[in-house]
Amino acid sequence: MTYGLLMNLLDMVVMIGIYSIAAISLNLEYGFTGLSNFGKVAFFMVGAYTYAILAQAGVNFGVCMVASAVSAAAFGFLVSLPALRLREDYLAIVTLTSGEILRTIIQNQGIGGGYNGISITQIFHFQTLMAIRLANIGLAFAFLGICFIFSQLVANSPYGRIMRAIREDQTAAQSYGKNIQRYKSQVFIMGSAIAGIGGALFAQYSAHIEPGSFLPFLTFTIWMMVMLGGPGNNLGVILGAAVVQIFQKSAAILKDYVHLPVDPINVQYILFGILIILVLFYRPSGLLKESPVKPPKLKEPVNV
Amino acid sequence: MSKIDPMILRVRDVVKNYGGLCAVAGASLDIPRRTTIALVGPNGCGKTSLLKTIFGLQRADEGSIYFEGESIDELQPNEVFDRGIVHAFQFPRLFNQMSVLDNMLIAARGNRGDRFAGSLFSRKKWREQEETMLQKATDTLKLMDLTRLTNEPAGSLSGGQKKLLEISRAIMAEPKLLLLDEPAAGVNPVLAKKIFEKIEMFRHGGMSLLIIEHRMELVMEFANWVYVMDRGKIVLEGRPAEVAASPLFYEIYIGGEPGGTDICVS
Amino acid sequence: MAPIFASVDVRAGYSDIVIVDGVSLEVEAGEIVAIVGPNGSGKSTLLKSFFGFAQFLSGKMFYKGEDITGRPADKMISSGIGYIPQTNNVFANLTITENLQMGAYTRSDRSQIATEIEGIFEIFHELKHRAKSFAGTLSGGERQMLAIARAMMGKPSVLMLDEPLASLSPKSVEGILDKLTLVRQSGTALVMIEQNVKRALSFANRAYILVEGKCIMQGPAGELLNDEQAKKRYLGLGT
Amino acid sequence: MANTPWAQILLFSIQTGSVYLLSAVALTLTYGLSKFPNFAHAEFMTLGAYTGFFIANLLHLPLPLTVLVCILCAFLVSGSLGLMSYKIIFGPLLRRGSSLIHLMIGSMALGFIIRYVIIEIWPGGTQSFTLPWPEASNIGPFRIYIPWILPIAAALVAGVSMQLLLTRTNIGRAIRATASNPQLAMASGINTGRVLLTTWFLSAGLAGMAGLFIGMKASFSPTMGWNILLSVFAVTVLGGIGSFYGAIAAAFIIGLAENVGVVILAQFGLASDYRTAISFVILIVVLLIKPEGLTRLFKGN
Repeated sequence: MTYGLLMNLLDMVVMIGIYSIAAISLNLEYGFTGLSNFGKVAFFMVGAYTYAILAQAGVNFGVCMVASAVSAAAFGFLVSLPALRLREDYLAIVTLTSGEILRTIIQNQGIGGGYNGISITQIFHFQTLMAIRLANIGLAFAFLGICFIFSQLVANSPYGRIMRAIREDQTAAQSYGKNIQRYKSQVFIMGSAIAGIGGALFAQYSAHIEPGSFLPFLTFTIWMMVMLGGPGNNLGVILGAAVVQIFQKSAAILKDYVHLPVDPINVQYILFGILIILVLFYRPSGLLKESPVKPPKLKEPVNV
Repeated sequence: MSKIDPMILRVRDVVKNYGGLCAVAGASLDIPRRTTIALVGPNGCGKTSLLKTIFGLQRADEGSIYFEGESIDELQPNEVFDRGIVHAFQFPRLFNQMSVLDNMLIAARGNRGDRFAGSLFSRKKWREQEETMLQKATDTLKLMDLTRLTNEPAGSLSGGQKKLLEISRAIMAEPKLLLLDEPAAGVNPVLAKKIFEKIEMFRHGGMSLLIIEHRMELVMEFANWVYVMDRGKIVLEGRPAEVAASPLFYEIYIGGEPGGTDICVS
Repeated sequence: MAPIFASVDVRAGYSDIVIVDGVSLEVEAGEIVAIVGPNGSGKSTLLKSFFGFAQFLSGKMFYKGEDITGRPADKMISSGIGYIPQTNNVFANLTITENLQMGAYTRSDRSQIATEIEGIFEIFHELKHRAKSFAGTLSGGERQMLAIARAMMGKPSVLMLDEPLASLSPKSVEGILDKLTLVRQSGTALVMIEQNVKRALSFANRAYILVEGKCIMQGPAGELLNDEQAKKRYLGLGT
Repeated sequence: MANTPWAQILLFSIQTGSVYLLSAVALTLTYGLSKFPNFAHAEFMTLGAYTGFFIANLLHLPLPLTVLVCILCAFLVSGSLGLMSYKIIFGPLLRRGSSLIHLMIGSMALGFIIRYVIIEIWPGGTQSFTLPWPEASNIGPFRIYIPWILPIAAALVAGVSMQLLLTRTNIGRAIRATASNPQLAMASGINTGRVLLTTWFLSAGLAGMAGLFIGMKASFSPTMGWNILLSVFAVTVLGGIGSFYGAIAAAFIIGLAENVGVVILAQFGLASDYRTAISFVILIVVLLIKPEGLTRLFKGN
């Protein structure tokens, strides 16, 4: 039993890494730029399926990863064409719908095995499950590191300042010469690419994916990570991802090991809902507050 | 037009309707370079609407607008900004969760780091640029007595300070033509006067200004020319002293029934 | 005689911008009070703050001797204080008859309403033949007319109007003033914001002049009308 | 489905349209007044189906009576939940000035809470009513089956009642007045807080009814409401948010488009799962070309 628990724990750490990547991608869009992408799962799914299909065809891992990011970015670009001209509530509806339609297409057109899904050979072939999980942790966190640094660099630059300005007041940003349509589109593409990387890692680690793995609840989970951790703070959303994952895995473990009168998975979903509403009421800025863009220091001190 | 237009801005017969109601009913005006033009008139006469139309925040239904001899009717606000016009809002529209300094730096032109590729790959370059911009921002903030608030979030400022920051930010953008919508509204008279003195300084530096203002003592002191608007039309123009002495001006502001029709219904 | 409505030392504004800085106002039953002042003097904000549409920062309000400070808008209306905003003062998506019915929303004597609408149409005969059209199709002058008619359906003892004459043609102005005279004759006191001093002072009994959020002068309308000092200070030309 | 006669497709279109009408009129009511799309609307529908299911199993009454009691209970239970959700969650959030995105996230969260409570109470996926409906019969070119006709009748009744409510009663006019101009509504003495509570009750109640009819027609599951939510959004947007008549017209347009579209798609060998894709395409086109929807056609609402 302790071995089982340990494996569960390692599994959880891998998933924290993968979800953190997804959370960082949403953070670029929502946390910094204020875009309401309610179809995050679609971009995650594009990455996952691209990876799965290419990996099955025997394509090299690195190429698979790049292709996943690129195809998700392309899908993001496609969706952004009509969607980013719209009001935020329409944007939410359209992105949400895109995810649902994409899933329908994959199911019905037999892409990646249709309803039955597709199996993927993992890249790590170690003797023990423990070694495989540890290797996956390394892989997930390596990519998380890359995405984190990228996101930090973008967010803490003049570009990131403009992203925030668009979030605060689009008209004012436009009045100061910013082509908001172009910025929003770029951010959407960046966010989609990162979500695609997350999806690819998810496919690689899961060894089997099917349309049912990409329900809108996944989008909601990612939103919860961002809202809870602190929109506009990359460390915050990683923290959020960790908290939500720990919560989720605990419920799953509870279900396996303890007999309860209620299904802990259901209770977990219900608690998630309540938690989000509480966050909206009492801590809309999340656990960690946003940090400002740091300009270079003046060489001579300013005399106040 | 090959020669330099002596007028930095020409507005010709601009009409703007909202639904069935007409806000601007064929207004024309000229702004010579390096002047301060005041636009006055009773509430609801269409001044703010005209300013928004010039800046591209809304499309004119009719008429045309030329900036430095070129038509700018079809441009988006960001393109109008690129040409060199800056618009400061009547009710400050600051980036509230961002620091005062960030609000200023947003307005700076030509930052390499504003572009995606530049932000990642020209880090050294934009860091150098930002040093110059930072200097300019701190100087401007100092001029407006906002120095001690440099790192505060803009949302935490008082009403008057927000107004000052709105204007500072506009100045940071180095406009050729600055559109100011009631810069002195909601600030105390001493501060209002100070704002205008600073604006005057920038005019000497080469800027042109179109200012909506109600306080006649400020208009008298600082404007080079006054346009009076009533019910969407320019009804009077002249030097401040001439306008203030004109019976029509008194009629519009204080009493009497200037001719005209009901709000035009289109 | 005690005033029917009074405000004492009201400060009001938006978020942290103080626009009205300590204005006291008294309205006697059945009189016409004008609040005049240049743009940005805080007239409109003052009126809005009474109903909570602008922030009421400090001060007191009394109605028929009772302290009504902080009473929500719908309760203010149902206790007999009518309000007509300057713009957007009709329900564009409701018919004219429905607009009038909304004016009587707070009244308990519902059975009377149908006959009273007839009565209102007698006074505001311009609206009668368009009873079933949507208010959004009316012209500026007609809208103002409907707004007054709607407010009168609530049988207010005091009616507060925010620049009812702004941007209207001379003919419409006359029409509105005629109706307001009738309203006043029915015993309703009027509080009217107006930018046009001469017009306001020749119509009102008493007036308050607001400049930069403060009341700089008050008194019988006729006296203020001929006061040169008032004129100058009004335009910000004097000291 | 490919061999269905056109008369029958028309009937199905009207039936689908009727369900959308109920649900979209309901959604547009809160969308128009509270200015955000309520994602928990899906679960208000689902709850209606389960409430009816629970009542139908409980009662042993003649069929018409059972159906009537089911409708009433679905309306009341979903309606009360809608009322409570506004009172406890959305009202306070709106008063705090929460952003549109926060309100949408909040409504999604509420939806998940309701959905998993339903799953906890009725585990085991798909359910279906076991009511003793009379056999389907042919009348003229139509094949008639009571559960198909019920939503049409209900939509007719609900549509007419809503029309009367909105134009003939004081509260109905107050709802329209508040939607048209909230500040003036307050300045007319309307207690806008109470108006909003009423609309949330009505909206969720109608959604519950719509859900019940979907459930009665065939089997249903906890994700039932979610599955048609996108079509309902499409109807609402096409109708023009907050427009009653617009929503009615749009409901039948989308209903027809989906039913006819599925037949056409089938000829290209595409699955009927794509019916949501049809409304999605309409949604996108409307948003891009005519974001105000059909409102212009129905001025005055």
